[in-house]
Amino acid sequence: MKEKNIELSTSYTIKVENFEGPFDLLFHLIEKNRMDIYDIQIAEITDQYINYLKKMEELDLEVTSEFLVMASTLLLIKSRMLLPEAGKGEEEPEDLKDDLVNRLIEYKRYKEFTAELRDREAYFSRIFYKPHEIFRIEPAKVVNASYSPELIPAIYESIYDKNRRKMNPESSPFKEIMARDKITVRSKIREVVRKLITRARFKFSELFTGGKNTRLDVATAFMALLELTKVRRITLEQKKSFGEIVVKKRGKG
Amino acid sequence: MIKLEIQKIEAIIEAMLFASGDPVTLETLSEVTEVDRKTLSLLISRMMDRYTDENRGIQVREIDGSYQLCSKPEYFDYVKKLFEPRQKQGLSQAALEVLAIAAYNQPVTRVEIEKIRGVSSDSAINSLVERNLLIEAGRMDAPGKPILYETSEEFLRAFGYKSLADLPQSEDFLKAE
Amino acid sequence: MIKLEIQKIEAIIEAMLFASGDPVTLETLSEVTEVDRKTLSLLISRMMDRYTDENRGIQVREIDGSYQLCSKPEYFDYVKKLFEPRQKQGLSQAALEVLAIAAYNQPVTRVEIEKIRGVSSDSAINSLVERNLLIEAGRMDAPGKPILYETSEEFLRAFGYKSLADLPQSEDFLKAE
Repeated sequence: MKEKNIELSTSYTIKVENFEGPFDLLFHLIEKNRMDIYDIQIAEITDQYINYLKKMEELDLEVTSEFLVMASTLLLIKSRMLLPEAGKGEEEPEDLKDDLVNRLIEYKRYKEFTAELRDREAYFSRIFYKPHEIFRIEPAKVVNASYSPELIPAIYESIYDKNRRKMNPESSPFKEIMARDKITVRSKIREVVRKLITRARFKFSELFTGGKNTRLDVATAFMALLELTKVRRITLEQKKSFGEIVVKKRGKG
Repeated sequence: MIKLEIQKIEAIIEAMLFASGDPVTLETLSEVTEVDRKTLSLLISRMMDRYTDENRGIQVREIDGSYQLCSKPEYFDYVKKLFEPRQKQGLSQAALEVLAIAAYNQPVTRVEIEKIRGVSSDSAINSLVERNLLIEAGRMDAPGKPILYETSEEFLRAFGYKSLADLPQSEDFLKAE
Repeated sequence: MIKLEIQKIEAIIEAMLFASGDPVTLETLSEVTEVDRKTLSLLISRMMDRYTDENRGIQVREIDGSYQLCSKPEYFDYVKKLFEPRQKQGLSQAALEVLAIAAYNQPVTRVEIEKIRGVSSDSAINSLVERNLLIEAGRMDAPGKPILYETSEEFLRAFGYKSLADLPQSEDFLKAE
C-alpha cells in the first residue's frame, strides 16, 4: 500500500493511505479502533470516516463517488439510530447496519486472500520457461483418415462399368443411374434449364439429339425432369400414354 | 511394463516437455507414448519427485491437466543474469482483489466484481485481461448481455495452482448468491 | 568446494541452460556461478555423463566452447509428433479412383491408369505417392521404361485390409485389357 507522509501547517503529520475503496477504508478504521466487526459503533466510525474524507480533500486527493455514497449510508444509519422516530416505517437502522456488515465481511475474505496471491505471485514469477525447439518437420505423409474396405471395390466397379458402357452402350443397366450418375443427372438438369431460358416449352425427345438416346441417357434425362418438377421449375404434359412428353416452364411463385 | 520400457517412456516425456516448452496435455503424452493416462500420470509424478533433487535446476509443473518443464524459482537470481533486466511489475492491490473475487466466483461480470469490492473496477479488469490473467468467457444471458470473466491458465501458472480445485477452500468462499 | 555447493552449482547450470535455450558460453556460466572455468568444465562434463542415463530425454551438448541443452535425437520421432501439422484431409475422388485401379491392376503404370480413367492422373498419382499410399515398384520393361506403381502397406492399413488377398474379388474385376 502506497503511503504519503504529509506535513501539515498545524505541524502534525497524518498518514494518508491509498485505500482501494470505502470498504477498505472502513476496515482500516474498524481495526484501528479495535472494534468487533459484528459490533461496530456506527456513530464513532461515521465521524472518523467523514473526517478522513475531509482530510483527503484538504490534501487534494481524489475522493471518488463510492466514498461519498458510503458516507451517506453511514450518516443515514447514524441518524436513524439517534432518532428512531424520524424514520418510522422505513428500513430499520439495524437492518441497514447488518447489510453493511455482511458486505464488509464478504469483501474482507477476498482482501485477505490477496495476501496469499501476492506471495505466490512473487514466488512463481521467479520461474523461467523456454520457447519450444525449432524443428523443420515435413508434413506427415500418411493418411490419418480411414476408409471402409468396401470403398475401393465400389469405385473400381463404377470405373469398370463406365468403361464397359463406352464399349457397348446398350448393356448399361438402368439401376446404375441411381447409384453413380448423380453428376450426369445434374448436368442434364443444367441442360434443361438452359433450354428453358430461350423457350417456354419443348419436347422431351429434343433432349436426345446427336445420338444420345441410349436407355441410360433417357433415364438420366427423365430423372432430371423429375427433380425439376419436384422443385417446381417445370411441369410435364403427356397427352396419351407412351406419347410425347412436353416440358413447360413454370412461372415464379 | 519392464523397467527398461519405463525408463524409455520417462526419457520420451522429458524430451517432449523440453522440446515443447509449452504445457503438454496428459492426453497428448498418452497418445505419443501409447501408455494409458493413469499409468502415465503415476510415472510423471515419480519423475517430478526426482526433479526435486538438489542438483537439478529444472522441474516439471502440472497446470490444468498439462505438464510443463520450467526452471526452479530458487535459481531465479542466477538465471536472470542471462537476460536483460526483466520488468516484471507485480500486480496492483486492485488487480489482486479482482483476481481473488473472479477466482472464487467465475464466471463473473464486472458489476458482480464491483459489488463485492465496492468500487469501480474497470481499469483493473482491463489490465488483467491485457496480461492474460482474466479471459472473457462469453456473455451473461441478462439485460445488456454483460461480459463474463474467468481466470485463465496463465493465472494458474502465475500463482502456482495446479487447477482451480487447488484454491484454498473454505465455507467462507461459497459463491456469492 | 563442499558437496552441497557442487550440487547447487549443477542445478544453477541446468536452470541457466534450460532458460536460455541458446548455447551459453563457459565464460558466462563461470561469471554467474563464480566458479573458475576449469573446475566448471569438469563439473559440466560430469553432468553430461549423467544425462546419458536411459531415463533422460535431454542432454547437454558442447558446441564451440558453449553449452546447450537439447532433446536427445533418439526421441525425435516422438517429439516431432508434437509439431506435426495434423493431416486429416481425406482423399479426392480422383485419388480414390487411381487407388482402386492400382489395387486391382498392380503393378501398374501411369499410362495404364489414365487409359482406364480416361483422364490425366499425374497429380493424383503424385499425391498418393507423397502420402505413401502408392509406392514405386520398379520400371516396366517397355519403351520409355515407365514407372510401375503398387499399393503400399499404408494403403492396407488405411482401408482395413489384412493383405491384398483381402480385396473383394469378382469375375467382373478381370484385369482391364
